[in-house]
Amino acid sequence: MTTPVAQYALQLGDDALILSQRLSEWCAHAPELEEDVALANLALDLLGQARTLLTYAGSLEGRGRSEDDLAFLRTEREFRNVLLVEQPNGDFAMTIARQLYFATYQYELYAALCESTDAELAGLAAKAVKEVAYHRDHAVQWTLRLGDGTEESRRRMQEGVDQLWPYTAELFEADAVALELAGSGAAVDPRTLRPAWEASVAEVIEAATLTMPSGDWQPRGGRAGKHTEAFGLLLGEMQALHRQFPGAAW
Amino acid sequence: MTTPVAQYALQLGDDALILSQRLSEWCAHAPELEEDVALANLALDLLGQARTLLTYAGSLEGRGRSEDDLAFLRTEREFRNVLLVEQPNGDFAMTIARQLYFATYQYELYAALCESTDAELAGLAAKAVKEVAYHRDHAVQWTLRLGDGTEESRRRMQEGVDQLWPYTAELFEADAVALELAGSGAAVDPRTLRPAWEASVAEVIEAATLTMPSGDWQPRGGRAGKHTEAFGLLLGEMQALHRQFPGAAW
Amino acid sequence: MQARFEELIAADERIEPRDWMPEAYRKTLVRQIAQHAHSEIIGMQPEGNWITRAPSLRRKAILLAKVQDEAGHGLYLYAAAETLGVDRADLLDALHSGRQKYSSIFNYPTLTWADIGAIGWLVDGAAIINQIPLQRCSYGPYARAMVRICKEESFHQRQGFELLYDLAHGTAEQHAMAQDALNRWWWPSLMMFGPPDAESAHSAQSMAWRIKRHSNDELRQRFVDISVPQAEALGLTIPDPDLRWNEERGHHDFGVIDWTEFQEVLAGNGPCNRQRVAARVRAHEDGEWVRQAALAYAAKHSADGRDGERNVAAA
Amino acid sequence: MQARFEELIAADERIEPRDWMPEAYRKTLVRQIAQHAHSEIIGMQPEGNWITRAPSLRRKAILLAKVQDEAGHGLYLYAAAETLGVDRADLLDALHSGRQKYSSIFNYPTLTWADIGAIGWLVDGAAIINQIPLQRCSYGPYARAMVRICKEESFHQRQGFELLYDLAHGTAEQHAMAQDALNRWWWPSLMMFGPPDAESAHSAQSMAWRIKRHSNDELRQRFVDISVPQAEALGLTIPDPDLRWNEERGHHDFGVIDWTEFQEVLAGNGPCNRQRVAARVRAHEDGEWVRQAALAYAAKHSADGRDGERNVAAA
Repeated sequence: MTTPVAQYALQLGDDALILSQRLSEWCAHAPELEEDVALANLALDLLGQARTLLTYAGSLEGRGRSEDDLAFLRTEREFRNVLLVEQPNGDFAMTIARQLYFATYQYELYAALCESTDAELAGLAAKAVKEVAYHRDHAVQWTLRLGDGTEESRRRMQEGVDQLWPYTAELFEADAVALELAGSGAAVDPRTLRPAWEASVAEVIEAATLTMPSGDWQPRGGRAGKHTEAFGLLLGEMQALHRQFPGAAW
Repeated sequence: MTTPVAQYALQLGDDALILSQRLSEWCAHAPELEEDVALANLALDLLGQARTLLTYAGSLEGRGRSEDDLAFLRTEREFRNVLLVEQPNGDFAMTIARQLYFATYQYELYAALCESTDAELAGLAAKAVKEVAYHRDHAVQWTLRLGDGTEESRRRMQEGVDQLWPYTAELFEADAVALELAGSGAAVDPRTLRPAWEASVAEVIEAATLTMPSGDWQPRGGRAGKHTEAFGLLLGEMQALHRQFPGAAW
Repeated sequence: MQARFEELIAADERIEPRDWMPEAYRKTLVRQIAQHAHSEIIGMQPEGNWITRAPSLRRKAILLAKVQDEAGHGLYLYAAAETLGVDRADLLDALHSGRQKYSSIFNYPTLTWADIGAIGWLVDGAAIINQIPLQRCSYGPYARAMVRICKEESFHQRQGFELLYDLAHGTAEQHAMAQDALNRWWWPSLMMFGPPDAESAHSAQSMAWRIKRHSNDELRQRFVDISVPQAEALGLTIPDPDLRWNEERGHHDFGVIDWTEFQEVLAGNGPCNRQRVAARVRAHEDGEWVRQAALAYAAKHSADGRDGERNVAAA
Repeated sequence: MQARFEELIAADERIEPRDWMPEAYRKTLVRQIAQHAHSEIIGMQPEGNWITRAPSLRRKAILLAKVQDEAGHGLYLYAAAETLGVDRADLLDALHSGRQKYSSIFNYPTLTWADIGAIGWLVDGAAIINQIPLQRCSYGPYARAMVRICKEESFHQRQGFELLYDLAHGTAEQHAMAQDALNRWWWPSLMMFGPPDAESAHSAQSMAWRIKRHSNDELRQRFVDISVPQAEALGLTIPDPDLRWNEERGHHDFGVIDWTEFQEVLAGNGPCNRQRVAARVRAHEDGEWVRQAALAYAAKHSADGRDGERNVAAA
């Protein structure tokens, strides 16, 4: 059986992998060339984190699964990412809203995880927290520009933060795996990240002259492999070629 | 090795299969409920034709491949459909333009193929020509309504017939397979279908108060398995689930 | 008039559009038929999600035909509602703005191919049990629409069962997929019969008017009793540890339903409520120019009358 | 001024933005640098087509990084063009309206994963051969941009070769996929060096100005000579029956190029010309509101000056 750390690494790895996949869909379609560079850069950082985490998860579970086995040969129901990262790109404002929520969360998470008693996780976090600090900054700057830009951009940015807001609750849910590991100091109890996250997001939304979203709909299920319908299509595309040639090396 | 009739059946079968796939993407998104019914109906007819043709091709080639093996386990480069049928749906006018061109062609083709010396092909054609007569009529009526409807619908319908026009040349290209079989009376020489097709399409376009498209760009390659980039994504989605469970029966 | 209406009801005869009827009766029917019609068209979405990925051409054809039937059912039902003096455009508007509901079951996502089987077997199965008595509903046009719909739904239900049967008897992975679908769809299917009788708001009056003929709990019990042997035949386990045959009652006892979840989904907080309505509204808005064009064309060609044939086509 | 310019050219020194230059020299450079920049950004499309489907995470990372580099090259090159007094927005407009070209090679589709390897090996390979001499181009900013670009392109070229090598030495299906890619990309790659010297419109003047240093046919020959042993190492066959070593010339002879195809693609009739430009225009139009927002934000926050930091961020 798989260990709690393997499961935890899989959760974080899937978050990074799926968000990277979504961001890479922007390739050659960004609003300006600088953003083609920036979005690819975010996708690359996340992909790097995903590779480290999936490789680590595979080594711990002891079934000989590589990062590619985990990425390309699991089914929809076996992925453990939160629903937020699989949400479709929408327009640029929607993508930025997703980045603002997720990068702020990931920054708090990795900052705390630097102190993990698990040396691998601590090492990954120490490296990734620097990358994610940039991701957060990128999202913050664009949230400000779009929120406090034109009438149209404000409307779109408000729509983005509103529509994705419900999916943020899941980021801070403590499942059995996280709780067990938090007890031993290997993982972070996600609930402890919420105050700093919320303060940080609220500050940006206010500075962007936007209204803080609310509402009590809190969809969840990603950590248990219950995803949204859009996820199956994303996965089908991601895995299509790999599955077309079973057993081939690339 | 595969026989010319098997190759010919594969060409026609792939045309029907891929157009059916495109039409089924409209499901639950049509402009009105009647069109949800109508487009599903077109997709179903084409799927039925595809199944007959692929099954026949599989039986002739003698490698034991079923309709599903042919549909789900070939790669992009092995599909023989014309480029027209794989073109993305676009808006409703684009879909109607594709239908107008293709159903008019398929009607002429099947009408002629009723006389095929190959009993299977003749039998299929006799059944399918009635279905396709309805497809053509459906496309004609909508071309008239959109062309001679509002200013916006006229603009979109003109754009539809213009954009897809180049892809019609390939419908009437005689490849080695068709030529060989036309000689023996088993198939139809595609070139002979063009005059009736063009007269019919021109009449509809004129009645719809639209301008007949022109231009000398004539992309081709579908019959040789050189498709457009959109095709690989279509195929990836169509085959995703089947390939996810190698060897399973459904 | 009132007397005549009550006479017809008492004699178990049909009320027809030309007959006088109490305003409350008319409103109840409009609400119920519209909700039923909306359910058919929203129901196309979770199943439509898998048409492009169906794993065999035979299954693709079956699913496509099924979804087409649902669009057809939507058409009959809107037509039945229109005999009560409302029109489809207004009903759609009520759906889009959230003033009218559709069956909550369609707010759950189809996560795997097995869900297509589970919807056919359980959701259509529950729908049939709800709908069979409606074939004898006091309002004629609705009763007649239900005859045709029930026939097609039975067909869909058998196809769903057969799909699941093949999965449950396929590879270990396919079996697990089938069981997982049953796990996710079982409880929501039980909720399809509505709140417990004690809390059902509209039931008593609907029973008196012969719109409804059995209570929610009665129908739910029938569904459980029918489904238990079917699950056995499939080789799947119903996810309810309290499920057991009660010799005394001659029925299966079953566990307590989580009505909080039901209320949440009903209140708009199910996994897909927002996506379903948004997709519907988008389709409607994207189609606006097409509908306008058809109207403009029809108007032109009936006004000058010079082209009778085209006229007919555009009608 | 003219004399000073010619002196610098003759001494093989660099012309810098502050230096006087003949108008025709400036125009030639703008045209060439812009075309080069456009090629980088249009070139992102055929490769971008496979990022979401890359068959391993390592290959996905490599491809993503490569496409990112191309966007970066586009940025340097537009910046180099801007030193000649034009601006990026106008150049993009010329691309979108078809007044300026990009390399015709990107009008071919990427049909399989092997095409990603073939583009790296052959297309980047040909580009490098074209570009190495440009590192010594007489115009300073362009020459310096080329130094960095060539370095990265060499890296991409090796990665493409390695990708194809693994395919060619993989399963039979993978090998066939690699061979098929070579079959489709070989001739279009040879056409990347432009028309034969006898018909090359701009070459003579560009050589005199030291913008260009070798003729099209010279560079094409160099490419063939380099590629032949590489194809052998891959275990793939170049699709040219006339290809053979000519001892006397010390070069490979090769078959006749189908210039009709080249002219067709150049005239806009390649397989993907319409799609490439349409996708580019769509991205630009869809991004309009974003660019407007950034401008509006920057204007607000530089006008009132109360928030220097945000200002910087929005620059």
